Amino acid sequence: MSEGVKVEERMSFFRTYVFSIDHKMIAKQYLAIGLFWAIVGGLLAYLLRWQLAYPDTEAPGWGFIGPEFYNMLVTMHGTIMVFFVAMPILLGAFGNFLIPLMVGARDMAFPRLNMLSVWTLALSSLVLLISFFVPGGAASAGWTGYPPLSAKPIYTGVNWGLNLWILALALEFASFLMGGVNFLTTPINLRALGLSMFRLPLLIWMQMTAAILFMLSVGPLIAGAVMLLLDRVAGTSFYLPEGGGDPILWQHLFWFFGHPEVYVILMPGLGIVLEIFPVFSRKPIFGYRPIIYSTIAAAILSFTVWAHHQFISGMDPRLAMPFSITTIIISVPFALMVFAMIATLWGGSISFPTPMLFALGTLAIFLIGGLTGIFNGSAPVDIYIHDTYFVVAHFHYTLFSALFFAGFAGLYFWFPKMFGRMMNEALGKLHFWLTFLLFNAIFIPMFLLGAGGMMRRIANPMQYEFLQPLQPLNAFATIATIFLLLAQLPFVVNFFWSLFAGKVAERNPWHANTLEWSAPSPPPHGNFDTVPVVYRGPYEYSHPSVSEEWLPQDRPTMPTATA
Amino acid sequence: MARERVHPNYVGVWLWLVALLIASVGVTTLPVPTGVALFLIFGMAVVKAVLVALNYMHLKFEHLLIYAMAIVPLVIFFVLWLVLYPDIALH
Amino acid sequence: MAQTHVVATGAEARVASGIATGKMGVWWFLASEIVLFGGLIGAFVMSRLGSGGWSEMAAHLSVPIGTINTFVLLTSSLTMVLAFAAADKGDQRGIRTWLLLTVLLGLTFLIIKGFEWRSEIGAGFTPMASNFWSFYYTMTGLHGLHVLAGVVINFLLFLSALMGLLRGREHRVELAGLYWHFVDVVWIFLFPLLYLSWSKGGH
Amino acid sequence: MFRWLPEMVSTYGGDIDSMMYLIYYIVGAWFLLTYGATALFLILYRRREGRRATYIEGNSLREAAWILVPCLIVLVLDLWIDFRGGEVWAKVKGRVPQSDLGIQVTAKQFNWEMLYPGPDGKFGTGDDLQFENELHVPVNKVIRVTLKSKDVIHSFFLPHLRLKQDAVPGRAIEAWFQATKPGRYEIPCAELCGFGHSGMNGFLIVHPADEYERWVKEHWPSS
Repeated sequence: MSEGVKVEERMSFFRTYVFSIDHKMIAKQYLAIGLFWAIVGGLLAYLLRWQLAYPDTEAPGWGFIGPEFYNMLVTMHGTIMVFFVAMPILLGAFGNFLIPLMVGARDMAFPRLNMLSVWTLALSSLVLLISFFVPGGAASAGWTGYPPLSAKPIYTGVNWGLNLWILALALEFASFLMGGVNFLTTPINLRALGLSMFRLPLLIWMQMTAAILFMLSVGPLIAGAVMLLLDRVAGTSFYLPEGGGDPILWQHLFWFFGHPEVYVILMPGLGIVLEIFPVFSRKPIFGYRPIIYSTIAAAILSFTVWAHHQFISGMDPRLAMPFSITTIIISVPFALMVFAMIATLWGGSISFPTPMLFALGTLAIFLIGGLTGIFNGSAPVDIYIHDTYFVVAHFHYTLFSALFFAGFAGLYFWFPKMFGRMMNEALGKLHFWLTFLLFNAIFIPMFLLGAGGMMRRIANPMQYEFLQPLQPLNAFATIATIFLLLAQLPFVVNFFWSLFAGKVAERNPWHANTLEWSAPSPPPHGNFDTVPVVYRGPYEYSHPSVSEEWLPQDRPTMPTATA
Repeated sequence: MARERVHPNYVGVWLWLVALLIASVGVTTLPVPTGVALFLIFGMAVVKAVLVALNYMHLKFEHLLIYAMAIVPLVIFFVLWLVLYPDIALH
Repeated sequence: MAQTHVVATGAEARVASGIATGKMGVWWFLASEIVLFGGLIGAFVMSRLGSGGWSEMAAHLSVPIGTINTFVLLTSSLTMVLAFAAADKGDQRGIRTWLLLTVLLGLTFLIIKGFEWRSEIGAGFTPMASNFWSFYYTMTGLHGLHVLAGVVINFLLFLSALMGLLRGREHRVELAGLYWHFVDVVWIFLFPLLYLSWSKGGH
Repeated sequence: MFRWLPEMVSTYGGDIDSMMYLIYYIVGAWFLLTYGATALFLILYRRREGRRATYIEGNSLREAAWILVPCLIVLVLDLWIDFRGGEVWAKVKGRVPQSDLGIQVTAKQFNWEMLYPGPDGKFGTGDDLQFENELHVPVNKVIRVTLKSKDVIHSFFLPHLRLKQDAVPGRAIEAWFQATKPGRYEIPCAELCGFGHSGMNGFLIVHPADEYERWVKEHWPSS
């Protein structure tokens, strides 16, 4: 086993911070891109909520919104949150930072490819940013970009904005394809000695599953996006019926990717929770192997559920029930993960620092998201609630939990490892409780609005008699949105204050077992003093044979190592 | 890296590929029903692809994981075909 | 502002699965490419089954030119794999010769394809002429871009072999080869799909 | 939650609503169980001095049964929902029953065009009559709607009748309903269709039998 020659080398500013090939710096670059877009996405959410609560009035700090601009707001809010916040933060930042550290590697398998992938995302972000400022404004055909609406400029009045939207997405896909190659090859090949696949932390399993799902589902959409772009700029008719095309084709290509994409975001989020629960329960995760098997089962099933987005799209109605069955059955593997999380708490010794609160918040929110998914998955119920706020509330409960609750949990948890300092607990707890309560204050009303029949993507609910009595719910959700955005201020303050003035972190401040905690905080380029050797699984907490409550994977003390 | 590697007869494989190419073009001139012709043409395409994959991409000598990486994607896009068929081809 | 780093040169030292790291990376990439072309071909096949008149349009494609081009690409796969065999033996001269031949054959394919496109567009069969032609240009175009990328990669490898930079890194020829053969396999299916399945009527 | 549903006025709406309630009670029970267990464990097993967590891995079948058995129950309930759902789906979206009146609804940016075949019951004849955004139907009759679109995808939504169906350009999609109560109900578009999507709204006017006769007489005096 070659450990590699360590060379002390002075790196220029550019090689250190800009064109770095160090996976940790690349992770921070992803984090920066993701947080930047999170702010933009949040501001868009504020504007679109304002329009819904107080239609056609001046939004404070902005001005008049109106239906055309509103369509752009919802389109870009969705695009940004899914592709430019969730993926960069959950995969780009956490995946990049943690995969090499958790598998005991000095870097990713292909560091230069890794650098190329983050810079491709930066280019993609630039293209998306430019699309806001071209004549006609940014894309406004929904984040799903259904043709014919998206296929001809005259239907939306948006010309270059939508072309650039397609280009930005294509670059984003290219970026994460490159990332995916690293995410898969690194854990498979660069694992430390003794770290078998069934000793890998669950987060690594989740990141690998996410990468596989992404890489094996995005291809048809890339081809489909090329066809959409040709329809727009070259005058072809892939999706235009007047030229012999079929709009439904796009929906299949989109959702064939789009649904696995949901799990691409969800899996790393759940993985973070599965890492944090054992640490603060001081107990092994309950059912390590069953969780892995159900992750694999969910991944396989996720390729067979996509048409549940199309129950009423004019798709052959005989396809509905098979997809309804697979969709509802995919609840079983996720139910297992949730039960395993709850069972981990049983008999534990649970403490509640900020990361654990956010992890518990993820569980609580995701549970509601999962349970309400059963309504959407049932084809007859979907007839009524499809394209209503019920769906909006449902997917915010799943994706917001994975992205923000799990994302914050991960950030508070690994901040000491990333930046070498602890975050402030009081501000963190304030941040959690405000976020948790306000999130529910926004989205519980949306379930009710959805039950009341309020359609998605309408700019003015007051135009409909049957929705007018529901308007107070819209106003309530909007006010809660404003407060939720303000509730992120404690986090921003905490983040920057801790970055420079937080308590200096030791190597293993949470007394956790996985390999990243045996590296210095923050780890230097090359990560470990010596490449670790692994003796056991990742969750050996409160093991009866040792007096401490934790037992790191790389500590050789125990005479009989448990597998 | 293992130096001892088996190299199949690459030129022989190429001869097979060219022969199959000529044969598949030849099928179009045969007086057989469309279904049979299509079956033969695409059957020969599959054989050609398998020959290239097994010999030139030396899948023959690869780890099981590499096989999986080649075959699982085929299964996945086939699922897509299966659903596109009633919805796009038959609508 | 500069920082001191501990630089790891042994990052690729461990190969836990027994599969060379570079090869595994290329295969993961190819796995995603398989789904890409599989999806595109699926869209084409299903659209073709769902609409009429495509056979008459496909009949305008030149089977002899298509056959020659297929032959060129199959042969380039042979030269590529011979470059790999040379690389395996550390035969630098062999690597250079076979890589150059592969590059030239790849270019030949692209040039023939270019002339084919030009004559088709000249005859009024533009990408907008009908959905068959839209698919035809998209599929051959996307494949052509892959060929172009392969030609560039192989040419860069050839240059580095010429400068003696490939010594000790011969496995890169194998990696480029995997990609090149994959592009060949895609064409093996595109050729009958576009050129051959019209002649017997069909749809 | 479902007391927020709009008033239900169709024959199959009750089936859809009862599916919602079935799922509501099932997931409601799971919600209480999981939240209850989590809250209980958080209180019972909070960190206290001198107490150490129990070392349980949950990998053996005996231990894992604590999560596997609930999963089995989830599966059984899932299949129950699926089979009940299959029947309701077939009723609403399966074969259209023998209809009393066929109407062609063509969506365009941003209106619904309702085309009546007239007394001869055939489209494309001289007595066809088109109404903008107004769909007049008799109560308690099976109405067959053929959905088309002139430009982009729209979605024909009858919230009070629990019907939704996309109108896709290039396709003619069949849908049906049978209203059970006279009245005036809205027909919003439920699929983003451009800047006028919000406010694209039509009306379904369900007439009692005699009133519908009068409406027909008024528009087709010759019949």
